[in-house]
Amino acid sequence: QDRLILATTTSTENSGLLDELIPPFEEIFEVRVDVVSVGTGQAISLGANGDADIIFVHAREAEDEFIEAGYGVNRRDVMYNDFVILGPPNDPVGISELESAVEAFSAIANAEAEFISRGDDSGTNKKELSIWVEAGVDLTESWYIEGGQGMGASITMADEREAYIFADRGTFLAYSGEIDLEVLNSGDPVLFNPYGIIPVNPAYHSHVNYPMAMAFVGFVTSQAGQNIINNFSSYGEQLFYPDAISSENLVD
Amino acid sequence: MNYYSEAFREAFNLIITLDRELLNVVATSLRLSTSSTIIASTIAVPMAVIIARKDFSAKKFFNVILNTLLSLPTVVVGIFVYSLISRRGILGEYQLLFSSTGIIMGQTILILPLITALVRNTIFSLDEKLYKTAKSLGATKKQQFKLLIMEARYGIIGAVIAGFGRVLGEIGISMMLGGNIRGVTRTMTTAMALETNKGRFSFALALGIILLILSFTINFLVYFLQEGEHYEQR
Amino acid sequence: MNYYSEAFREAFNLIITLDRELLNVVATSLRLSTSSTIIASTIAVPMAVIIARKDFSAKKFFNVILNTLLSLPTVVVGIFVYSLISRRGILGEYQLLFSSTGIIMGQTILILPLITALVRNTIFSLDEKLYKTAKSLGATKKQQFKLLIMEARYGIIGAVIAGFGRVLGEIGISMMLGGNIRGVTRTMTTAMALETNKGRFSFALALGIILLILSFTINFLVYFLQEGEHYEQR
Amino acid sequence: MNRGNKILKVENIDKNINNKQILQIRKYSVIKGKFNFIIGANGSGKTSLLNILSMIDNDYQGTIYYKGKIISKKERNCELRRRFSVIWQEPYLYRGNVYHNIALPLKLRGFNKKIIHKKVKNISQKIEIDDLLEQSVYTLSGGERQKVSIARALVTEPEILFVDEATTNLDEESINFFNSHFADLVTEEMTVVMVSHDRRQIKELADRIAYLKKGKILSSQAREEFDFSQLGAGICSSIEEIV
Amino acid sequence: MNRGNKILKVENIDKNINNKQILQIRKYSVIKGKFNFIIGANGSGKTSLLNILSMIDNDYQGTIYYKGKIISKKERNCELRRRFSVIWQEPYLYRGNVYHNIALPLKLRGFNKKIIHKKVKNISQKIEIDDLLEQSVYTLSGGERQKVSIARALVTEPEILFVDEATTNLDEESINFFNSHFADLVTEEMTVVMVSHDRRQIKELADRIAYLKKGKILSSQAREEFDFSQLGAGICSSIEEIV
Ligand SMILES: Nc1ncnc2c1ncn2[C@@H]1O[C@H](COP(=O)(O)OP(=O)(O)OP(=O)(O)O)[C@@H](O)[C@H]1O
Ligand SMILES: Nc1ncnc2c1ncn2[C@@H]1O[C@H](COP(=O)(O)OP(=O)(O)OP(=O)(O)O)[C@@H](O)[C@H]1O
Ligand SMILES: [Mg+2]
Ligand SMILES: [Mg+2]
Repeated sequence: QDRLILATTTSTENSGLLDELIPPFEEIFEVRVDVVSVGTGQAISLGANGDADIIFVHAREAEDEFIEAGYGVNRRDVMYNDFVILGPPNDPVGISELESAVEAFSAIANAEAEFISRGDDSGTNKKELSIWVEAGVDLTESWYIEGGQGMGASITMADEREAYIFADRGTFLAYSGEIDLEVLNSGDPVLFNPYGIIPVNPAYHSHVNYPMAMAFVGFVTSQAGQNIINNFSSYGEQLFYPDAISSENLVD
Repeated sequence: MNYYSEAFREAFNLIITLDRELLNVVATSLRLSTSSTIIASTIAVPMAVIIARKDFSAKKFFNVILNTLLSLPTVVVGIFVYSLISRRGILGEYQLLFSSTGIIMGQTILILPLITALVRNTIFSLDEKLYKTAKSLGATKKQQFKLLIMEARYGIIGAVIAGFGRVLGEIGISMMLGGNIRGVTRTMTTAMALETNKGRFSFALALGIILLILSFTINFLVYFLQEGEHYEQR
Repeated sequence: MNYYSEAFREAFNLIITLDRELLNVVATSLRLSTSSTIIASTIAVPMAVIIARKDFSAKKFFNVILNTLLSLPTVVVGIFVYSLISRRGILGEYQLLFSSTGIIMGQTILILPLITALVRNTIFSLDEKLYKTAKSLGATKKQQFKLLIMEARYGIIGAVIAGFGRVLGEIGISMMLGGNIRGVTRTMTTAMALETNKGRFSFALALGIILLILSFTINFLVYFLQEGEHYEQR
Repeated sequence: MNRGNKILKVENIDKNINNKQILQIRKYSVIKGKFNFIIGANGSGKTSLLNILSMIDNDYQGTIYYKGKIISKKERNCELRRRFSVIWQEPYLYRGNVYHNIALPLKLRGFNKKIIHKKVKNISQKIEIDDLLEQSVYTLSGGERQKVSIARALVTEPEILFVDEATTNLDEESINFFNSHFADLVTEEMTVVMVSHDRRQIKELADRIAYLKKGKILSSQAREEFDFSQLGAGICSSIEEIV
Repeated sequence: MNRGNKILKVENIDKNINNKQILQIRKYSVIKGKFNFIIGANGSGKTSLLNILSMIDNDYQGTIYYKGKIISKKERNCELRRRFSVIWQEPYLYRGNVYHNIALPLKLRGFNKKIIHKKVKNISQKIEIDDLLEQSVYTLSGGERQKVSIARALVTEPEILFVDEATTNLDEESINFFNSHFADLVTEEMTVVMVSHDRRQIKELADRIAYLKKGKILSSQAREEFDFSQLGAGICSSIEEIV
């Protein structure tokens, strides 16, 4: 049987979306998709080393570097969701009143309220850092805690310490049953979180299963694939928004 | 926070419904741990005998190295084996990454020092007269080795159990080299790590409970096999 | 793929520049591993003596449990201690989560069975005549214990080294209970895991190399202390 | 013999292991300042009896008296045992050198280093093992091991010395030396309880002889009353069971 | 004595451990079908010599002949050793019961179960330990252990039997038994090399006596020529060094 190795980030796998998306593909193409979910950087390295046939991540800059270095070809946008700023329900800093993410971050810094960062160079972490840069905040103070763990563990840590945290909505929803933290700030366009899919370049790694990788790209960006994404919900909320085809082409 | 009652209920449920995925994961765990323990023991026991009995100049150094390797982190073993079996590694063409073989390689390397060191300690503590006696009874080289193993058997079994326990409970290597692929390389521990990541602590604990029950059963069987020969008398 | 030359260069760089963050991480690792090894050994050695020497009805059962606990996965220990020291746990008010104390608790639990089982095996293999002789030499209960420990010392040192190696190379517990917080609870192994996640394998390997150098140095010192008493003669 | 002479006495001893009867003794006394020999065939229970008398083994039915006083299980502690020394049939030597082994019982009794040094030197010169003091015990010959264990037992100058075939492995000269040395020691009020198969030793040293058979004491007599011819004829000839 | 009689011969043996001279022997021969005794003080090197003669210890300078042929280091293998048996001064018994221990050398030689059973039964009845066959070796008395090790050595019917103080720990009856038993065996062409301190044993059994002192052979004579009085006077009296 044909085998396709998909390297992706933990948050993608943990959301449960892949459990919906992959089985129909496997059936149509008679292929087994092996999902390896690791840190963003590790997923990209696996692709670069030719250990995966295709990568599915959300770290736009790193993705571009990956393609520029010749490791990947034919990147397609698949979907997006959004990042959110979580905090304790009583919101001591009052960021829920603020419009933009940058304002919220500045307020947290001014109040020196505890903030947990993943500090792991993941897509989420990179996005968070870019917002801090925009807010012009010095991150060497003790209220800024660099945890160096995955999203889930970081959310748990923030919950334990009643701190603020920058997270992706999918993981937050997965954890919402266990924690007190709430979404306090969201909706700013800067919090847009696009996911891309990139087959590994067969010119660079001749052994990769490029045909099946392209088939998978085709599938997830097809009407059928995009519909699955559109209809996927977790904890009663839609998690991802397909953006490979225009919304009028989606069927309900 | 009552993980425990929930965890035990969940574990109980999984067991009585003979959850297919659970069975699969358990089978994978057992298969991998057993294979790597057997391979590692096969290499470690003769190696331990040589280290304990032969006089060679680098012996002291070798012993210190051996003790050092007891602190080998799973990540290091993981990266090491990864660099060998990755597509760009020297064994790349054999496609061992994200397969059972890859995990077994890593786990074998992980416990090789542990089993060797423990067996070495056991052999060190045996009575010196044993060797003269074996020779005088007319044992061939091979039989001398066998007699030595028989005399050290409780220590060796203990070492093997420690090694087995180590790989059964190990996560880093299975994760990195196996990729935690559902239905293929997902083990009890990587499944646990995944559930923990998802924030499903009680489900992860349930898996942990099942793992310990499994391990208990195996140890109980081993113990019974020993019992036949009056374990306590010594 | 040449991680190795890169890793060695990186390790070398880190060491000669005495990278401040590295020093911090190394210090944390050593402090934690040493503390948990000392605490675990202090509990494990007397426990092992009791298990090996006393006759109690649940002894067989206890021995099987002990062997079972050798396969305790770090995640299970992590979740267990987490549930105790989390804000909502019974020890929640002491704020032990994401602190050194939390990690030490977890690591102690992890190696308690290992050290106990190994010391028990050593004591099992000692000559029965030892006990009669100690009594007849006029030793008090405490002195009998001390004499026993002295006779078993190489086995005990071996067990403690194995335990130390286990916690020094352990990741799961440090990660889960310490949170891998930079400058606070980041250890060599959690730093390694982080670098691996980032895909920076050679940097992770560099840390691994430093960890092994460190462990080698410690074992070398221990070996030298033993040497004074003719380790090889037995 | 009068009551005060019995430094140790056991009554109604019953010892069984796994339903096998090891000892069954109605009465046996150790006389102060004398050589109390215990003889009997292999496996007759001599070592087991010594274990009980020296208060090492407390896992039996029966009563033990020391200087006329019943000693309860609790009282059989190290304070009492420090008045005794035992030379075991197969000596266990502690990891380390000969000096360490001979000094050990003194260290346990808390003597200071100087005194220990003097006493160890003294006894090891007497027993002619002073040139072995630094040697590791694992390299000793059979007789040397035995001598070390003898020195270790004598160095504390015990009130009662228990000896289980101490001259095993010794050469003739050493045996002669010990036989006379023991006699010397006894004049200094030492009581000796000795298991032996060596007829010459029995004849030369024994004040009293107890004859053990299959866990029972068949006779316990002064040497003058003991019929040595029964030993020559094979140790288990026709003596009436006296207990 | 003619050349053919020397079943084993060593020449120019030099054995040192850590610069300490253990043995220095110019010449020593074992005569076929005889009782070759080796005597000497404790630590004189008797056990060390036995280790060399029985080809267990090959770590020395010098030459060893078996039936007139030089045996190189490589040839001192198990095939040759299977013609020998050794009864060690301190017997090592293997974990398990008595039967297992006596059967072990036969198992190693690949005998089938039935024959092993018969031979073990036979020898253990002779040595009167047949009621101990199922007992774990850790529960045996000192003499019982020794008897098991004797049975284990005799069960293979060796060509040469090496004995290092075998009657240590044995009671008088057992010693008598063995002394006569050994004599029986020798008539069946068995050669015995025996270390002993027991003068009666020497007098009763010895055909030849070699006298070892501080690693050197002082004399090696037929019993008739041996002056027993020197032993009584303390073993190290004035004999000229003959080598
Ligand atoms: N490794 C060693 N280092 C130093 N001395 C040693 C070593 N091994 C043996 N010896 C010494 O060699 C000598 C000879 O030992 P051996 O066992 O042959 O004596 P033996 O004649 O059998 O004495 P015994 O009658 O007491 O059994 C002894 O003095 C012993 O201490
Ligand atoms: N745990 C046990 N199970 C069965 N039998 C035992 C056990 N322990 C001791 N015995 C038996 O008890 C008997 C007495 O042993 P003991 O050591 O007292 O004999 P002994 O008179 O000292 O003999 P020896 O002269 O051979 O040293 C022996 O027959 C021995 O086999
Ligand atoms: Mg005895
Ligand atoms: Mg000897």
